Amino acid sequence: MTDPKDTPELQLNVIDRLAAEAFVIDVDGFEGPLDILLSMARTQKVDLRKISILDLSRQYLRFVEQAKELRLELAADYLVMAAWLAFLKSRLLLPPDPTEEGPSGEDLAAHLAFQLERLQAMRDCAAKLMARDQKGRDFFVRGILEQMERLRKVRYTATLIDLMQGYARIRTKDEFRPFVLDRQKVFTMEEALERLRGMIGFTGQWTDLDSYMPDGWHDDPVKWRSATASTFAASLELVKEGRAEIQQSESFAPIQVRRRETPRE
Amino acid sequence: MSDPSNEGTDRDSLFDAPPMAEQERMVEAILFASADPVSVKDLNDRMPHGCDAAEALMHLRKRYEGRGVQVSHVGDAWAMRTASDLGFLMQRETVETRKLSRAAIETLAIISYHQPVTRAEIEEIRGVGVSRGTVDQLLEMEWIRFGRRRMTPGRPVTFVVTQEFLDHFGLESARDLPGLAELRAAGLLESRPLPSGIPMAGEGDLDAEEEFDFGQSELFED
Amino acid sequence: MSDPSNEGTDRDSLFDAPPMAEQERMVEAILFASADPVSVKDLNDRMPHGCDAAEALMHLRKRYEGRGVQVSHVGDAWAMRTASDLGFLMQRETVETRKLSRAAIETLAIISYHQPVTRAEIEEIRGVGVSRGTVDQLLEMEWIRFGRRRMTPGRPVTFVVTQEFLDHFGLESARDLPGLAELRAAGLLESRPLPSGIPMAGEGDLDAEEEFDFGQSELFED
Repeated sequence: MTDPKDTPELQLNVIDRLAAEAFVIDVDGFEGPLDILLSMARTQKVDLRKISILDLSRQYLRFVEQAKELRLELAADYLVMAAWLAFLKSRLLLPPDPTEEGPSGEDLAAHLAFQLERLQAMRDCAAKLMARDQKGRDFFVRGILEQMERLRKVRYTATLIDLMQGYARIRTKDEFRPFVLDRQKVFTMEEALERLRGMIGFTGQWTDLDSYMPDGWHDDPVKWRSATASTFAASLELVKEGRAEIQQSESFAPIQVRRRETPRE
Repeated sequence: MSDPSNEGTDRDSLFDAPPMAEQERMVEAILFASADPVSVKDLNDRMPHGCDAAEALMHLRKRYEGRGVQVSHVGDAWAMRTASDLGFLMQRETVETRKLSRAAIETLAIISYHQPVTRAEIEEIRGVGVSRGTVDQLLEMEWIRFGRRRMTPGRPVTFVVTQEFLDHFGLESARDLPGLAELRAAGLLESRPLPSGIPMAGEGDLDAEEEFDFGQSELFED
Repeated sequence: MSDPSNEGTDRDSLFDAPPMAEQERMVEAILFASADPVSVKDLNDRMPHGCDAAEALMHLRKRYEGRGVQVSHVGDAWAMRTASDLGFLMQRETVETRKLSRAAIETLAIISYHQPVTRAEIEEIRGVGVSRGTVDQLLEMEWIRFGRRRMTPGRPVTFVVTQEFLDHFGLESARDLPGLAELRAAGLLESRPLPSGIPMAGEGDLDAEEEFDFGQSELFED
């Protein structure tokens, strides 16, 4: 509705616009260019080819002017028709030029008459259609529907491969070791954190992280990996808490930690 | 099994089809139980092998002549519907249908009488643009559907009416639309192109309109 | 208006009730279109003044005797229903092929490799319980049947595979099933060494799934 293409004079408020449109619709009953022509042609009660196209155009253009004040989109639609009429008028008024190609004014008027007649016929048909007996209004469908019962029969199937794979699965089950975390070789993050928290308070100097590792966890590579990982993670946690600082001089160099002098709150 | 090529085959002779009276009962039961029209093919599929639903239907239709319930032909299917002269008894069953706009009614009439018809053709006949909303509403009501694309430049889609449309308006087929023959005889269903050399309502402006805001013009229609 | 006190009043004489044949049509249409059974009182309320729905109903009922549709008494109301002997027309059978569950395949595999085998033995080999449903399903499919009872305490029944099973899997006899060595050679039996002790993604998942799907019942049922 508030299309930016609207010209300023059309920036009426909504209520005004609705009222204006209501006026167009209710009072005039016009809905489109053919409609206007149709009603005008009907009121003149003459063959379109014989009516004064000049008069018709004048009336029509007056309506367009009126419509324009209310709504540009409507008028724009009608301008096509206006151009059409102006063209038609010129063809009818000027003596036919034998050298000029294209349809004569007579042809155009005849076509216009055809269009109008066809539209009127369709409107009559629409009315006849809607006047027919309608389902749900004049005749009715069965009220109690018996649902088509769907008997879903499931047929199970299996292939020889399924069978053999199934058997193989059972027979090889014993070879699988159930997954149990070997806690013995795991130094948990909680343990590392606890250990580090207790020890960091004493270290104001940069100290290799490695030295915080628990005793006896250096020899077994599995235990060493686990302890290294958890101690490193614990050190990061302390940094996050603002209780420690961490540094590494270069890639793969030893990681060093120290107590933070003034813990951040 | 109205297809004669199917008759007398070994397969048919293996099973005796039920007597026609029984087949009629079956068709009666199936049509009775369904709110939607059922095609002859569906009937035959559901009935025992060797049945001739088409023939049973003819018997059934005759039996229900003048009754409170009618066997009606809808497109290529059949349905049972109450006789329309008894509609006054059914206030309780009356379905409130959405009121169609004048634009929608006219568009529907044009599609039913001119089908298959493209949107541009509908606009040419009506002289104004056809809003997407109007077409959508008719599609949603399942009164129209997309037909084949027209084999012209741009391959535009066409619209045709549906079985639901026929069912709703109690039509056996689109050929039974009121006044169709007269309209055809009067040449009013022909697509008569505008003599060349002049702007056409349906062509220039309306397409542009569709581009930016479809159907503004229709806001005026009702 | 079967109530005699209503008859002969001034009001009745003002309007002639429709002929009985017409009343019958009305009852027919109402019963057809109604979503629920309709009582005689409701019928009378809906039909024009002076109608006798009860009588019309009796005529209608007689008319539909032996037809594919019946006028039947439902509680204290009336409805039309398809004849019960035609119920088969209201069913559509669809056959769906589904893969046998893992529990069923494993049970079947054990039976085929170890037949005759008792349920306890199957459970021992599988390491989990075998639900009654699984065994019933295989019995119903006629892929297994009961064999001889084992001459052990409790005389448990054994299971063996059927000819139907052999036909389905294209086997001459159960002895033709490939042995473990052949399965291994065919790559069907990987002895998966798992150095890290971590379960394979697929294996673990499937077990969990089975637990959920079938295992539940299997754990509780037996």
